[in-house]
Amino acid sequence: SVLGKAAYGQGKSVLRVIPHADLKNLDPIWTTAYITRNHGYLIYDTLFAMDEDFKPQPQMVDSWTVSDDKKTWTFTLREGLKFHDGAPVKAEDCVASLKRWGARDGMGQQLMNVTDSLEAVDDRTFEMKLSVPYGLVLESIGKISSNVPFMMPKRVAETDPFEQIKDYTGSGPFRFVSEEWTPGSKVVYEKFEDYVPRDEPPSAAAGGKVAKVDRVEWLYFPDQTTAMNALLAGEVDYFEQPANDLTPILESNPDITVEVNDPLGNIGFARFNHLLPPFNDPEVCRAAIMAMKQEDYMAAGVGDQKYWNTCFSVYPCGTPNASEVGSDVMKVGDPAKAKEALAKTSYDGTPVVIMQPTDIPLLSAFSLVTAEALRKAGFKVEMQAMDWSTLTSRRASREPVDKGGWNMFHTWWIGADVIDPMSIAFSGDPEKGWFGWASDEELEEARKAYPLAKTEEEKLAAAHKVQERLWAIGASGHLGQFFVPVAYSKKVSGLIRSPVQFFWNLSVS
Amino acid sequence: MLRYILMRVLATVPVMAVVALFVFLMLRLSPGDPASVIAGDYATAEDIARIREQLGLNDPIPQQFLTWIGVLLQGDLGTSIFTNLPVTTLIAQRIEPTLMLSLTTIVFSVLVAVPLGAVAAWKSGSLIDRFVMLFSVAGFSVPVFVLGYVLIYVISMKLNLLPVQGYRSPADGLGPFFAHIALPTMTLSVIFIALIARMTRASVIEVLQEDYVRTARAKGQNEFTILIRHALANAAVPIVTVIGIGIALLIGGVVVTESVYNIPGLGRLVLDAVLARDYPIIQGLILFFSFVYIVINLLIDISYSFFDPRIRY
Amino acid sequence: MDHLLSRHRAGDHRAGGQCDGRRAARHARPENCEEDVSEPVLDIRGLTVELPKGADRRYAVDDVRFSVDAGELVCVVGESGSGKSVTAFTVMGLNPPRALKPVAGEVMVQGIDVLKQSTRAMRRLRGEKMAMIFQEPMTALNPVIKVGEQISEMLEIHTDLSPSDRRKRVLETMGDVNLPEPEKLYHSYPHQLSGGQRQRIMIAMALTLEPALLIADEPTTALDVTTQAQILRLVKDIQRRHGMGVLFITHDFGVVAEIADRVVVMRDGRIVEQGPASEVLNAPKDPYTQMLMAAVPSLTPPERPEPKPADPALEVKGLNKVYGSTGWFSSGRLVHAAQDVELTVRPGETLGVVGESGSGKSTVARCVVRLVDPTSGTVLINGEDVARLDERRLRPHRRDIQIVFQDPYRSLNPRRTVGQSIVEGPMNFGMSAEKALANARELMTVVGLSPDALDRFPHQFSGGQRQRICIARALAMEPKVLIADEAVSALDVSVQAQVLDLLADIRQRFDLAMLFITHDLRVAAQICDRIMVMRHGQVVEQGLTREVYGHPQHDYTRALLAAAPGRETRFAGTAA
Amino acid sequence: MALAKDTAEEEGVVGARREKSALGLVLAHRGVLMGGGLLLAMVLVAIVGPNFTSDPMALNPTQRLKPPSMELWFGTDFLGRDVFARVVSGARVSLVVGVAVAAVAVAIGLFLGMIAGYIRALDAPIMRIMDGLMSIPGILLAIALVSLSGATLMTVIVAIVVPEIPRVVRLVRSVVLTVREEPYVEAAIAAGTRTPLVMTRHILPNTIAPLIVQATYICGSAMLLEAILGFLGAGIPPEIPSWGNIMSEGRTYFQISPWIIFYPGIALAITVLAVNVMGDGLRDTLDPRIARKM
Ligand SMILES: Nc1ncnc2c1ncn2[C@@H]1O[C@H](COP(=O)(O)OP(=O)(O)OP(=O)(O)O)[C@@H](O)[C@H]1O
Ligand SMILES: Nc1ncnc2c1ncn2[C@@H]1O[C@H](COP(=O)(O)OP(=O)(O)OP(=O)(O)O)[C@@H](O)[C@H]1O
Ligand SMILES: [Mg+2]
Ligand SMILES: [Mg+2]
Repeated sequence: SVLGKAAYGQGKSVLRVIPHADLKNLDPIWTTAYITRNHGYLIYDTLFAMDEDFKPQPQMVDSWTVSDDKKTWTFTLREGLKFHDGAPVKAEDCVASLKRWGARDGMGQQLMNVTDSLEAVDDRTFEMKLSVPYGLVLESIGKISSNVPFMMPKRVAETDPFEQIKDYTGSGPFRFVSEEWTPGSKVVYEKFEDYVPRDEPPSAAAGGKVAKVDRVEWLYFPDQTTAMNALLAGEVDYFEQPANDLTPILESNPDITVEVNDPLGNIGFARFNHLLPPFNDPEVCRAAIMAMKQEDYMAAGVGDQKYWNTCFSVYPCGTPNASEVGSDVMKVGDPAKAKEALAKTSYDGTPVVIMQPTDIPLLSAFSLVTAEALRKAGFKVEMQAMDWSTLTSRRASREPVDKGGWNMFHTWWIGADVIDPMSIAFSGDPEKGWFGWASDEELEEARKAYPLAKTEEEKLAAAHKVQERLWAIGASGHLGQFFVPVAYSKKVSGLIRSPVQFFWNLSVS
Repeated sequence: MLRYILMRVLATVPVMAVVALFVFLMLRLSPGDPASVIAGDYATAEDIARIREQLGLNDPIPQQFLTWIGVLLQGDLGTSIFTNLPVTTLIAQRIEPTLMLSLTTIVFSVLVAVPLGAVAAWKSGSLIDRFVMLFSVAGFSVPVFVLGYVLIYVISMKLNLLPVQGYRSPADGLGPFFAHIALPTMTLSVIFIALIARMTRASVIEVLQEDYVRTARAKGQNEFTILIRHALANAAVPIVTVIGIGIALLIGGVVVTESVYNIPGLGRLVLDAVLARDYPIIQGLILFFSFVYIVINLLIDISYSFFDPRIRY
Repeated sequence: MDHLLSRHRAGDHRAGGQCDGRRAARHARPENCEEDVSEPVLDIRGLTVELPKGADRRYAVDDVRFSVDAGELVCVVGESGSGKSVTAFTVMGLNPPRALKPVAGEVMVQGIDVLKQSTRAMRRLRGEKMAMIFQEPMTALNPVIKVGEQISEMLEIHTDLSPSDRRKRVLETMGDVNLPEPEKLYHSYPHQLSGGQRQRIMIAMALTLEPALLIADEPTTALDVTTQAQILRLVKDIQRRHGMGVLFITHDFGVVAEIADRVVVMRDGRIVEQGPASEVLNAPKDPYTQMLMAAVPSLTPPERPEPKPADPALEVKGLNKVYGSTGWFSSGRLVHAAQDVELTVRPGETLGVVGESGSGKSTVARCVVRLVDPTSGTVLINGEDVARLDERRLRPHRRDIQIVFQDPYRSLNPRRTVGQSIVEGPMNFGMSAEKALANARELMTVVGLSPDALDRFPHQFSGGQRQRICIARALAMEPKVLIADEAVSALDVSVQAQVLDLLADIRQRFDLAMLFITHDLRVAAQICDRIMVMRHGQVVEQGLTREVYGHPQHDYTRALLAAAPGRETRFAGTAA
Repeated sequence: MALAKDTAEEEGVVGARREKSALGLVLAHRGVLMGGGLLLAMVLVAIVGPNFTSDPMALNPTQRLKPPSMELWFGTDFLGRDVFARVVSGARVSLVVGVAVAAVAVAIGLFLGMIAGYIRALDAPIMRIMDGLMSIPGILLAIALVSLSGATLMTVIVAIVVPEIPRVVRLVRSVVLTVREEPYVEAAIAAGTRTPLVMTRHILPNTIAPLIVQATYICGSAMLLEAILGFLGAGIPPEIPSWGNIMSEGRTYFQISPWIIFYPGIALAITVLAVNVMGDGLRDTLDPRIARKM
């Protein structure tokens, strides 16, 4: 590492970034962690990528054809693509990478369910044969958020999908410098000189990925205040997710730009456990939702009005699927009304156990607001504090409360993850669904219909049906849409608007 | 002497074994489950079960312990669940900042505290003594992080004197190194200074009542020489001892200080690992710190004979 | 007026004893004698030192006046707390400045009033004009500095000698005090030397600058008799050779008899009597001095009746005790503290155990009482072996054998009334509280204390009284064997005499078998029927007291007896 | 008291005064007086204070991060809660943690220390375990224990107690080892007193003074440790307003709303200071032998 340090410095441009989290895993297929996804975007390229309008655009793929029965898809790679070890990117690499992704990712699994074969035809061409016409092929392959089908060399992609990869040879515009990786503190990327960007201007994940700095350093700061001070003192250039409350200080500094980069924002979720009383009764869930007032959550958790808005759609407001169909229950926001509704239900005073992740201030605040609201609505509430990692292990438990189970927890999804009904967050399958295990066959049918829809109208109808069912069974409380700004030094330019943080096109003067 | 050292080293074996067993049980009997953490947000129950199986978490506890100890004895502290890196590598990466911070803290504390304590003892009851005592009580009373924040606010933010955060290796130049390490050192030193000053004062006061100090006075020796040559030399053993005991305090303080000043050291590693339930790191680090503590105290015990010729092994 | 008178008297004494008592000194340095006649090296005139408020008396030292001439050795005697040390420290200017303030008088050292000197000037005087040696040679030397350097420090402070010259001087002085191989000892640390050698180092240190006045505060109390004898000889010898004035503090009249030219007797901070040694020791004028002299036990054992033949109450056979565990992680150092000890004590008989420090006397006692477990051997009490019994089976035997310890201040639980302490034992064996208390009241009378005192706490009694209470506590168990481990060593002579009488009385009254452990040959001579001499854990000689004292068989016993200070002197009022 | 003194003097008992005034001596000590007074005030605040403040848990998102004012003395936090009310009720937690930890650590430490000091065979095993525990840095141990076993008041207390125990055990053991050599203990043994009685009657009382002193220090450091754990996010459930939690939550807002950290920080420092000052005073008066050592 001494050599590494000596090597840079003179005349090389460095972008020093405070990432939103510590990079712990380097396998973006194995984990869904956003930080690993961002890492993936730095070092891997994708076949397709989503543009600003949430449309998939070719990225590594040069051209593709679809058979008339919409069942056979043929893709041809661009020329000159190289892995970081110098080997050319071949179709077989992409096939292996897609297969590995398909074994882990929710959307990928759905795609693989309808895929009969996926094979390389020659070095630059591969073919995908489906059993049914499927409407989300490109949307899946061009998925913008976790898990993103990143293209790895075949030897790497053949790693068991449930084991982490150990070889970090990538295909993207930056190269991972493993010698300088200090987990918990520092990750270093260097420009990959042989990367061939597309000619189009960048548009979200799509377009030309031009590395404009020689080196990107992620310097993880566990402490927000220290992180902010470091940016103010000019010790770093880019602060990915400053706490909303810190933005006034950052904004007051003329050398620093604060702006919202993610048009979709994040959606706050209050999740019920539908297996256990009292939330095994949808009416009780709906009563609880009525007690939730989005303004309270947003004010408590986010603060400054310019970073949040209420949003009564289950899809992020501002995206094609967003609507308020069936959302009345969410709009109530009044414990008194909730109390009336609760009185009509079977609720017998069973205490509601809320898991409060104390190491995440936003979710901690959400939990407190919920607790207060539910108490006012006549629920008996028991808060159980824990850290997020305990919560993630406990929320997997389907046991009754006294055996380590739970009734509620809070989280948020980034907008891009809940943009359509395919998100696991909307599952109605009590077996394979998301924690909380909402169960509704109608809901599942509507979700299945979505990718099979022939027209945009049908698609939209399916999406709205999903939303209606979600509200009908009181699957989750939606707590509002909020935006986390980025803050960076005026020396930095070339930021790409996108729900995901990218580091190409950024330059430091 | 050699025999003594050998015996002492052997005597640390049961202690280390106690630590190992304790650490192992503590982690295994706790409710957190690393498998579900690893599996991530979207994982299903089967995913988690599979990961548990891979990690060997389904084996009987005694078997897990034996497996672990077996590997441990080969100098392998295990592999971090999340980063997939050997714990020894992680420790190696992180040890320099922690080591440097500890060293600067010890050196700075000793340089400040010993003269302070000695003078306080000499002028026992005087204003300066009162001040030292007050400082040492206060040093035990102010939480490290509050102090850290105040220092950052005043010295870095308002006066713009020193960098806010981070660590620079002395290999990259001593200037930046000292600039970065100054505030953390001051923060961490306060409690250490309090501890050492207090102990120095107490033992020097005690030594000053010894007969041989009276002898020195009877020779007509002046008070200052008595303080340095007779009192401090004899107070060295308890002072060194308290430094050894203080190592535990130091390690604790390092955890907080490193997180306040964003120093990529072992303290932060352990905190992150605990929050992430990275068992191998937690186990490895607690063992490592205990080992360091035991070794330092062993060295200190052995060093007694250097300070006090009566102690011969 | 009073002061003036006493001042005259003091002067008279001095005039009377002039040069007479110091013939030897004159011999050594005849040219100095005449000068010194006019001016004593130390002249204390009406010194009064105030005690802090709340002390049991107002003055630590009250109107003390005496002088020390060159070549003269003056002993200050008196019981504990009489102000001997305070006087000495005042001369050296080493008293704690706030606690002890000289409020009146003058202390002239070679014509300079030390009470009026600045701290700086005092520092110069110390070492150059006067030097001091202390009681505990171990603690008085700095443990982390080589002894040679500690002596050298004296020269470093007061002279400009070069290091090599200093070294030469130090080696000379070390030779002067008969230290063997000065070159080697120079580089030793105090703990590597024996007690006697350490005290020699102290003396060497005091002598380096050849001060006019040497003050010695009980310099031999911590030493064995044999070593004590050597040191006393050395001090006397040096005093003669250098013509120094020596102020020698002690409470041992044997020592006084051995070395003193003149004696000053103090009590409660006042001088009750002073004069030439022979006068004070043989014909004391003051009643207090007379009482003190009478209390000094004689070295000649009195005639004792033959003990009645009876079955032994205590019989010890082949007793061994090895200290130091042989465990895994022990240092491996073993101390053979008792080796093949054999002894028997019959009812009504006192067996004395004498020997110098560390010879294993206490070890034997502790094994017999089973406070420690003997390594091997048998301890028969009433014919039953208790050496190997476990605590439960041992308990019934415990009441038969009781022990009284040396330190009266630590032998009673400070948190319990003496009554509680006394009844504890009997109640352990099932006696009712009322009965035990009634017995205790009776015993208090036996040991000469008021029964009402049972409700008090130990700190409300003097040392002698406490020792009586300890004896009462032991007697409450109605033991067959009583062990007294240095039971009178910590007491002043006068008190010591009373407690010894008590013990003798009790032994007779209860027909006790007594094991009397002491290092004081005088005491042993007076109270023991038979004597056992120990050395290095072994019994070297055993026999009737008269025979052992009169015709010691073993060399060691002979050396021990020869070393007893003042063995030639007969104190006024001593029985024999 | 006056009566006792009179009768004592009537009997002409020497030194009775000294014994009787031990308590007086302690109370007359300036440190004890000042520290104790301050602490008493804190206890009062903790007990009755919450009745007079607003609800420390009441959220008021519209009143977020308001600086101190006439109505809100210590301002509000990021959820609009009244920091003053929270600091006042935080006193309860700190004091409960401090006292509970001191009591439990002393109780367990006393028990183990007596056994280790008196029963030869158990000495080595107990002390090796204590050495092991001692070698694990306390904060690490506590963080690990709390975050691994779930944050509740109970686990926090346990986590802070565990690393304190070895120190108490060592202290008690050393007292036992010295006292058991005292002639009066040996005399009691020689008088056939049973071991449990020897321990409770003759040895135990000697441990009380040093233990009281030690307990105050443990109390102080427990309060600090609780706050540090809270600060590191491994403390008492944040729903309970403890000083550590308040500061931990205020950490992000340190530069825009320093009052969230400032007031609980001051409260904590003052309380711990009071405890420590009192501890020093107690040590000086109760246990002059240790006083000189420390
Ligand atoms: N530093 C001091 N502070 C207060 N009182 C003291 C101090 N030193 C001595 N005293 C008191 O002064 C008196 C005389 O004490 P001193 O030490 O001179 O007795 P001593 O004759 O040397 O007795 P011993 O034979 O026990 O050494 C005693 O009552 C003692 O309690
Ligand atoms: N508990 C112990 N552990 C190890 N060695 C001991 C112990 N007690 C005594 N010794 C050693 O045993 C030897 C005999 O000691 P003991 O106390 O019996 O001597 P003593 O004749 O009573 O001496 P004194 O006259 O000083 O009381 C000494 O060398 C001593 O150091
Ligand atoms: Mg004295
Ligand atoms: Mg003895």
